[in-house]
Amino acid sequence: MPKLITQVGCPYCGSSCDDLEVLVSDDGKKILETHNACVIGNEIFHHVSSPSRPKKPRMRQPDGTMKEISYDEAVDFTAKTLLKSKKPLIYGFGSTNCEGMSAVARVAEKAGAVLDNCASICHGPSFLAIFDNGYPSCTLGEVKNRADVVVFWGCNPMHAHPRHTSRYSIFPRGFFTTKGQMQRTIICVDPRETDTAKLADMHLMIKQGHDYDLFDAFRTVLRGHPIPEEVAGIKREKIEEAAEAMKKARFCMIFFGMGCCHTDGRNHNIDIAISTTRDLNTYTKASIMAMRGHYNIAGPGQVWSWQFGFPYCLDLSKGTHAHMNPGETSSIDLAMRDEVDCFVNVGTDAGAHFPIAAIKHLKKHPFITVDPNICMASEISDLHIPVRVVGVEEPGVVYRMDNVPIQFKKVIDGPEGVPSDEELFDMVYKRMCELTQTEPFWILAKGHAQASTPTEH
Amino acid sequence: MAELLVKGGFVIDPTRRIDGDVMDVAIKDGKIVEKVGPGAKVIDAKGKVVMAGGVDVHAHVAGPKVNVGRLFRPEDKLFKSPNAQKNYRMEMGFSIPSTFKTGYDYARMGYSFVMEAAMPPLHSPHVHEEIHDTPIIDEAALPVFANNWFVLEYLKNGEIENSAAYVAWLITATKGYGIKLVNPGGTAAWAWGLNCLTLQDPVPYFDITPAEIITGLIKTNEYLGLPHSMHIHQNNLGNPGNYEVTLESLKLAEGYKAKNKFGREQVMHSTHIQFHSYGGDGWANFESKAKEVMDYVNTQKNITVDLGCVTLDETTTMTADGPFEHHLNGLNHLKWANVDVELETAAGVVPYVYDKDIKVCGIQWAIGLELGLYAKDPMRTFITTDHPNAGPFTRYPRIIKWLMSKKAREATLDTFKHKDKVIDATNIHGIDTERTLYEIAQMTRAGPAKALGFSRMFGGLAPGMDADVAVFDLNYKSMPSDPEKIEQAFQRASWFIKSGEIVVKNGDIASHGNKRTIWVNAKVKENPQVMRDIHEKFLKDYTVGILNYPVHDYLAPHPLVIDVDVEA
Amino acid sequence: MPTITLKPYKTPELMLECYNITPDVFAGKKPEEIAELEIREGKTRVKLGDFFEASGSSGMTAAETDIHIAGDCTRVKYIGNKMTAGSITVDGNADMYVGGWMKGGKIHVKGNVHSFCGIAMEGGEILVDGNAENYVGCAYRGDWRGMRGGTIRIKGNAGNDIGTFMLGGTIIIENNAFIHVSTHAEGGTVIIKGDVQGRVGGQMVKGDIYVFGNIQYMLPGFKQVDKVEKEVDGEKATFLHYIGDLGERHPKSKGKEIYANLYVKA
Amino acid sequence: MTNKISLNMITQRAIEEGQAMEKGKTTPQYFEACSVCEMNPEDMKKLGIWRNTNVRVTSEAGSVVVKAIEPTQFVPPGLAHIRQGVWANQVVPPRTQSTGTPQYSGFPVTIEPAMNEKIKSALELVQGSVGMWKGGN
Repeated sequence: MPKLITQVGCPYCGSSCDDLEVLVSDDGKKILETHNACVIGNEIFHHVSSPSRPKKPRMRQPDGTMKEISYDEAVDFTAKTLLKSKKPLIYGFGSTNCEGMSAVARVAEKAGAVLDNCASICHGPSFLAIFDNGYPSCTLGEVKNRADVVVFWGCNPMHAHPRHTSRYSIFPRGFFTTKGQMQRTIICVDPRETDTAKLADMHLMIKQGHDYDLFDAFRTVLRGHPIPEEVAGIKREKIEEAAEAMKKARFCMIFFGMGCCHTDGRNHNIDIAISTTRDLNTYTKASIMAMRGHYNIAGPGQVWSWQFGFPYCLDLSKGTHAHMNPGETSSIDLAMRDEVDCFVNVGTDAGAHFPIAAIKHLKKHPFITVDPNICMASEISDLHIPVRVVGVEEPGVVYRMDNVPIQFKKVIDGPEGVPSDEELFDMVYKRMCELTQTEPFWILAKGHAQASTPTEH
Repeated sequence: MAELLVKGGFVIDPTRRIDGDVMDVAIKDGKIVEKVGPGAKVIDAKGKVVMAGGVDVHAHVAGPKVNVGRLFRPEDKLFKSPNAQKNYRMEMGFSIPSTFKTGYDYARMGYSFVMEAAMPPLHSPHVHEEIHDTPIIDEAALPVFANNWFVLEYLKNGEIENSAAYVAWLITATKGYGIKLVNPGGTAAWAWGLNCLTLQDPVPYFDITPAEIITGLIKTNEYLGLPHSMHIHQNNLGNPGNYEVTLESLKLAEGYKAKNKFGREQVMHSTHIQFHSYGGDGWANFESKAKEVMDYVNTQKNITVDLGCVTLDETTTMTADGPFEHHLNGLNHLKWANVDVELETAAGVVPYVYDKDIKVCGIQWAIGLELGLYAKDPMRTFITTDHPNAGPFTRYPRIIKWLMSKKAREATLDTFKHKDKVIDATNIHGIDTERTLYEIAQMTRAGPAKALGFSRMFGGLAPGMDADVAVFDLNYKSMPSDPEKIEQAFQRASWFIKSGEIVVKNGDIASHGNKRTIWVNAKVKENPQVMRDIHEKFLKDYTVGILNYPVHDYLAPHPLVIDVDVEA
Repeated sequence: MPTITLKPYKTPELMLECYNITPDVFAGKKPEEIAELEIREGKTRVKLGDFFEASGSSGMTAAETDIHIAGDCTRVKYIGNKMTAGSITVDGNADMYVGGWMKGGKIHVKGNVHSFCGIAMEGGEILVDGNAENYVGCAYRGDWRGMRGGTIRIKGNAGNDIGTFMLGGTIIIENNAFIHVSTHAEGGTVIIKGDVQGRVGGQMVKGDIYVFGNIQYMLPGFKQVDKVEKEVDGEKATFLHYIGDLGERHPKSKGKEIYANLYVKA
Repeated sequence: MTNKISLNMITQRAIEEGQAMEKGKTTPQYFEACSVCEMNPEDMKKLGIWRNTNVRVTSEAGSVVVKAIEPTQFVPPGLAHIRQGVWANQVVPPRTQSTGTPQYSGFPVTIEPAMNEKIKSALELVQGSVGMWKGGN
């Protein structure tokens, strides 16, 4: 009998939906159906059984072809490369669990590496803003149960977080929002009329790159001062109307995305959004949240903060302490300035998602990819090490965009002999200890997420 | 496990009324024993003070708001890496240290246990992930209840049995330890941007008052017979004149008696009482009401308190008292983080600089110490800083110094810009009391261990107890001659043995020890109504599935589970 | 003044982190001792002498010590880190953190500097003949205590984030600046002799900004209140006086709100 | 013909791209989803092209041939959008304003018709950029 597994977590976007149902074959090896997932999530569950998926590490040969090698050889190569490099960069973690991130941190500390995650090219500026100005936020249930004005600023959940609007932000009926969408005023700020903007009651079609100016106008209006007739391409009346709606809300929620992080000013667009949220709290309840991209990209920010005190861009090369300063210790800057001499891409595809100029710089040195799938990074790597797919073949803790930890399940067994990220990096760590004749410590203390079961009660 | 003999030190063990006797402490298999064989490894404690491992009743060391503090304060790390020890994990941060530094620093100070004082249930897997990554010390966590929708509903209807069934379910599901209250009702009100500053302010929508929540949770706790009492952060924290609300809240415990099998005698633990002992009606005439508060506490055997001493550092405030942090941010204009947690609680985080040249900070400093000096029963009065709120826990040795030495207090007072004004608004200058090492052992070991229901495990050196033994380089015979020596000795223990293993030697970490997570498995009679309520709320109001909510066992791989069975 | 000359003779593969190139460290040391000072290239510990030839002599104190780097430091970070006195001259470019956390003395870079020049500076002088990248006179990440004193003069252009979280001191950009000037500032003075694209004075509480050129996008939170004659950095001109950021909180003095001032040449 | 237009470029996520990416970056779906540039019909007119014409997009960082399509989500005149991914990243400037994050959105590009130029595959672009492409042109 096929088995239906319920409340399965989805390893795609930062919504980290945990209400999927997956029908698994008798032998627990094949996924037959998925329910409740969006088109993208659905694709992930079905893609694991793709015949083209590599099941062994592949090492680049002098003629440019890839040759399968054993995991032991791959581990040895990785350990030696990390030890030999003056300043390796270990980057990625968009798609792995916190157990893997923790294991990697131990390796990075031993290697004197720079440890960075996808936030570096994504919500990194949000971190910078949070450093400077704080983060008045909430969990997504608060939005569902209370928010009557929801602002989407430079984000497009209809495309990037397909079930966000139905689970949390526009449509759901919550405890105090029993009428769902009818009870919510949706404001969208975007230079395009996105599919999210089409759902909005108010679309402020902002002049691209002028978010800071518009936020400044909102704040000025909120304090009762006059503003020019038009700011950032938006008429004064419309700004006043939107500001008034936010001020009159019982619970105003601001979601923001790459429209703020990827444009001029970066962190400042978010910084002033945070100031605006703070201002609104003088009049009513207001909250703000970053629309984090991946299902556990909040994870490294959490794990590395409790281990080192910084969420990303950690330069561990000093040996005694971690140093962080995005702009210097961030992956793209390190690459462009030729500050690193080894690149390990884990659970992401820098090959596809970095500006190509950065890849050209990184390719001057050893280049290793750890990822379940063939991707652009794997296809230019010296070594590609496949691992199990978290959320499908590997359980573990993930942090949703609101930093709520969710304990993801595995639904099927991974390919035989293929380790998890955590197992792989523990092997690398052990090998590094052997090579340097040092004592390993703190290893496997947690045991692996494999053994995972909640206590019966 | 090897045998150890801590030989010839001045032993201080209030659980057996031993005060400075020169004795040996024998250790075998992680426990204190009567004696060990001739092959035991001998630790020479001659001329030094020997105490049980410290027990911290209240600190914020693991979990989401602590980590917000770490994450959003890179400047708390800059140029601050004093303890980097080869071959151990990096140690980062001052006021909100990394998990590794937290474990190492507690161990260096000879502490064996710390209670994470506020666990938001929805985030409990996070709390346990951090506890796991905190080496050496044993830890437990208190889930917060006083603004939880279930609890508010049940208590509004006077349904103590249902409240208890829910509390038992949640404590077990989150691998928690007891019942924490933070700003009862006020944090629930904060979800709409409001607060409850008096005990009679109705909680919006739920139509219940803070007073009813407090008594309801005292009753719930004693119904369940949990090892610890309800543990409260009271309403109206940090505001001038709040001591009246404080006394009113404390009085709610009158008439209740502890019912449990763990040796606990109190029904209410009132935490960081320093923040609740303020007089005046504004910052201009802000003054100490430590005497008024402590006079009452002294008469009530069923109340314990911890101090929450201000240490005059740049630190990071963090609390589930969401409205307070918003208010504080309005005062100091530094960065402000907040998280409202659906159906359960909230939290806020704001950096804060306790500047010795600011009058109010000086008064706060004095109040914390006055409370510690006025206390008649050191077994009910515990040293804390509400880490990191009033200062980092690494300042405990400094607080001990101030409590033990008037000279040290006066020396600090002398550095204040507004010394005279601080003296006018407090009593500190006129207090001559100097706490003894015995009393310090009560306030940091025997007392908190008893209040937490640990008196058979922690806090003393009697055979059968956990072999947590700290050796401090202090001469019992000549106290407190040099106050600086006191601070130094308690900062870095000469030796610290945790669960029978040497983890600190000459103030340096020697091992990662055998860390444990302590949690309570509370069983009550099957309660279908409560289970139905839980399932319905998860279906309708939560955004996480009920199956994904309870903490998986592997996250607490070294558990020490305490069974509480109401039926039995 | 006794001068130590450092002549770069080898380009590092990565970047060099030279926290030690300061008069404070060099004072009282012979060139041979200076060559032995530890610097970092990634995780490897190397010596100053591996990359620089040291000659000349140092003074007994930092104040009496001059450092002359006779060559290019495009790949050298932290020149003048935390220095309190004395002087440093770089004949070419310098990388990040020139004069970071500096308390006194003087640094002259004859080429360009990279980002974070004068980060969290408290006193002294930095003079850059060329351009600066971003974050001139800024705060360290998360710190609300930015530049507190001293002077930074960039003769060329500068990028974004000039004087972020500034509390005191003066920054002069003699040519153009990109965006974000004195963001979150609560004091200090920034003078831009050329043009700025925009975001001048956003979230600014207190302090002064002078712009001689054009501001392409004026923030809506600034309001013109006056027209004034002023002499700024030796130049007399008529300025339109704006106050702001009206969207930000402002302290009160004698019942009146104190705003930040923005002066734009009329 | 020297018909050229200067536009402001943004590169952002689209659901088509997300779905195709999970199928695999070497699949035709990914190629279809990401090797396109959305621009306002008015701008196409100015450029003298019809929808579905190949164009060459050039920025300070590089140049790529993609197919010009009418916006699936409205783009005003003056703005262009290439969905995030391999093609977009051929032209995204790596400058970060010292924040760590590249200029994925809001950078100037010139667009010119390139009817007879072939759109390269993802693999050809990435491997080609680091001198590893072994396929033909």
